[in-house]
Amino acid sequence: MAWDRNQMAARAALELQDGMYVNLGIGIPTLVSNFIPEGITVTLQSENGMLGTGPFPVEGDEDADLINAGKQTITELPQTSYFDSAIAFGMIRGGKIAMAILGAMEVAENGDLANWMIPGKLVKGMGGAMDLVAGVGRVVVVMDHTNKHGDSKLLTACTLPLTGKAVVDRIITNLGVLDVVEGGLKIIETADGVTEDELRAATAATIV
Amino acid sequence: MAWDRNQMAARAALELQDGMYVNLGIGIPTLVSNFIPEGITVTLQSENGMLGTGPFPVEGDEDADLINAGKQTITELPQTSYFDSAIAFGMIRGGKIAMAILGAMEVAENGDLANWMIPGKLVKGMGGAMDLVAGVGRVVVVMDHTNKHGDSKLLTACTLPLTGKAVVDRIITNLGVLDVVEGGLKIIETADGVTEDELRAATAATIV
Amino acid sequence: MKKVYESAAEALNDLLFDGMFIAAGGFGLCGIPELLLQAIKDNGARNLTFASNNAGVDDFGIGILLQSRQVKKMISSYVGENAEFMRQYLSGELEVEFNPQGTLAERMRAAGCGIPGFYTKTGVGTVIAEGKEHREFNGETYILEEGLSVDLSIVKAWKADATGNLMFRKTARNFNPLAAMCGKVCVVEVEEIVPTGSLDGDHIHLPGVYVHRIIQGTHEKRIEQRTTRAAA
Amino acid sequence: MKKVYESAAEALNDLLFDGMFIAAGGFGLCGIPELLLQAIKDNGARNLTFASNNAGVDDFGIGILLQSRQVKKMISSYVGENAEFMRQYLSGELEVEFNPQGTLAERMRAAGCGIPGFYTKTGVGTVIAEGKEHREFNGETYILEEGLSVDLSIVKAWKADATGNLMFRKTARNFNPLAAMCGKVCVVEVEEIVPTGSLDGDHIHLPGVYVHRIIQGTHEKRIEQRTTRAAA
Repeated sequence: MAWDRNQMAARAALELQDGMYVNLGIGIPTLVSNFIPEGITVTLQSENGMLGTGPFPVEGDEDADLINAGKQTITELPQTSYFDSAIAFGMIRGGKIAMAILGAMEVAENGDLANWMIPGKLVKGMGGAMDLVAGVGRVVVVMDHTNKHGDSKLLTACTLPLTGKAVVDRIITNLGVLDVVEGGLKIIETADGVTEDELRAATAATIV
Repeated sequence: MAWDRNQMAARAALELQDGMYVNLGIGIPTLVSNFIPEGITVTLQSENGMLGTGPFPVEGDEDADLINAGKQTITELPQTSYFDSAIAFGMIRGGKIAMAILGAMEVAENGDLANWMIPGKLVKGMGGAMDLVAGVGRVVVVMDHTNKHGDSKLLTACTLPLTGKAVVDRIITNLGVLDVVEGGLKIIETADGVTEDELRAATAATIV
Repeated sequence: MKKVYESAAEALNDLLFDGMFIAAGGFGLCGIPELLLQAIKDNGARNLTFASNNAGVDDFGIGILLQSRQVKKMISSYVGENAEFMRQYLSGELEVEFNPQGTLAERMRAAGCGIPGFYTKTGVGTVIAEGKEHREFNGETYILEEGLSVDLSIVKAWKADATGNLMFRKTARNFNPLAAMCGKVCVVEVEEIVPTGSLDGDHIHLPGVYVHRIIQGTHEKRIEQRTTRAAA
Repeated sequence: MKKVYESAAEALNDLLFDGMFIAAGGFGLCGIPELLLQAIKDNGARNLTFASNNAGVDDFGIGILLQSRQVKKMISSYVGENAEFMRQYLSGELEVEFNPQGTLAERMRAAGCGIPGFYTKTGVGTVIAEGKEHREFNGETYILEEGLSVDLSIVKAWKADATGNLMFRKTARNFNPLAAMCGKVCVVEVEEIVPTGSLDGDHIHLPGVYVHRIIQGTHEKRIEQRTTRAAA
């Protein structure tokens, strides 16, 4: 047993606090917006120039001028504002966005993050990921605990080129939640039906 | 005989070319807008955040939210746009403003300009003058040729703290027009009834 | 997350402390946070440093805090309209750091955008450049200027919604969005709080993420130089 | 000073030359200068370098210039949607310089604002930082990034007046104002040229001083990822 994608997103949504401005990455992080706890208002930033992203449009309401950073058609909300990319990243780099929830290929026990390239494979570019991890107040990674070969994605040191150095605060995987602390990773909780021993066994990084 | 303030402003207005974006300083430069030649459209920038400044309002139409850089109430024109001070000076520093017409205390023969402070006297600050002379495409100074003691304001070297180093392109005084060139100042024309000898005699800077 | 406060005092009092660093919007008396300045005077916080393009006049704007001797230092570009300022400055009671106006504006924006330093041509060869790093780019000399981060931003806008989205009006925009960006906390006074959703997202000058507290009030909006022409 | 031109070809042809450096607005296919890109293809100018956040798709946006082999180098942040791009990149026919998205945006703005270099935390400790000056401010490490000046800016806006004042629409703004700032010459395509005076000066996103030539045209505005939800 472990968490599925929706359960991971629901767990990540518990990181949200009332009034927060948050940037959600592509993939599982996008699902987080479906699980925002009752009574909490968060404003989602899209780094292509929008604060206050709304849900996908109903068919027929798609607007070519209104997309998110994943290039998907979306809608606006009453509080939505638009701005250029320099301001979008100014607010990211300037620490005005409280949190980013992102996917990853690898996370190291010192908080290093790799999520933009695999040498020898197709390189598509880092997009806004390097700016986000360097600038936002808190970086939460949501990813599977192991890769498709069963190897841990939580490592003593990243093997892939970095997106940012010592930038990750918390990791939420299908097996549980870990924080980056002095000396390694600390288990915060385990997923439903996962024991701490199982989580340790699946983790290559130092657990303190 | 020599030019009066309005004649100096009229002469300075001949520097304007169709389509130019221009910043006018306080004093005689402000008068230049009264002499814009027929058939020429220039857009005046005010560095407090406005492109396309209009004339003073008629009484009763003053708007506290609509002033120029001299803090005078003004009006807008059909093409007027507003922006913040970072953009106002971004377009100045970035060379988007073709010309500034400014007053001066002293100009040196290498183009050094002093117009913001007299040591030991009241210091009011440089305002936007340093940004303007550093950033715009062409700097034209309009000033009296001599100070109230009759001493030349065109010098071999400035005695006052500089606003900018080697920034002045042309000087228009009550006695004539001079350009900053290799080796000194070059007489372009003399004012009505002023001889070249009179202009030379009134000038401490090297004339080449 | 409530951003709307009842009064300038309520919005400011728990934020103020002696010796703090405040950025204020406005150009001359145009677009100055007049209600928040009055609340700072009423609060009595002392030894304040202000980053503000100007210093108001004797009895309006930052001038009222000079009269009450609450200001230790000004970072400004032009301060010519204030006799009390000049008296304190010349007597050494008030510290002044002059910044070129565009440098001051860009330093505020830079700090708000996570840029700790940038190069500019402005001031090269003048006293402004003394002690600053000089560097060549493409054969031209530039100096390094640093971002200007402050404890508190005080800002005047025209309209806000309850989420903090702001619109400014005409040349009252000036330094206000930049002052808003560079503070740890930003408090804004507006002429009108409008219902969320009534501002077009394309017309918003400053997104709500920069704004922490908002008050609505009545503004004197004093005119510094009333100039008119004869009616046609 | 006439800024309005009849066609993309008329607006561009005397400006284009082989080997030139062009900045283009747009994010994905949203807000791209599609008519100007087509005119560059028709013109045939070669060995072009483009600064653009993305590279279009195979048959739209900058993709059409990749197919015609007119592009020598791309400065971009994300180029994942273009098979021909990948083929040319992997075969070494196309040079690519990756910039973090926020760094690319700020480099364009900086150049337009007379700032030849600025410091940022983005990319510290990554390949992006290699060879760049590192510097500490307040105990944190930053790298120096340089302004990005180009020969020509091509931009898509929503509305313009004849003096070049621009309004953008929703997220089609993105890189467009920044691309406009960093070019020696800026050519803009819009959906509608409106009478001068019909745009509120407070709603103008980019003042006309940045805009040299304008054309009006019909835009396909292709959607890259059409996503919808079930009607309620």
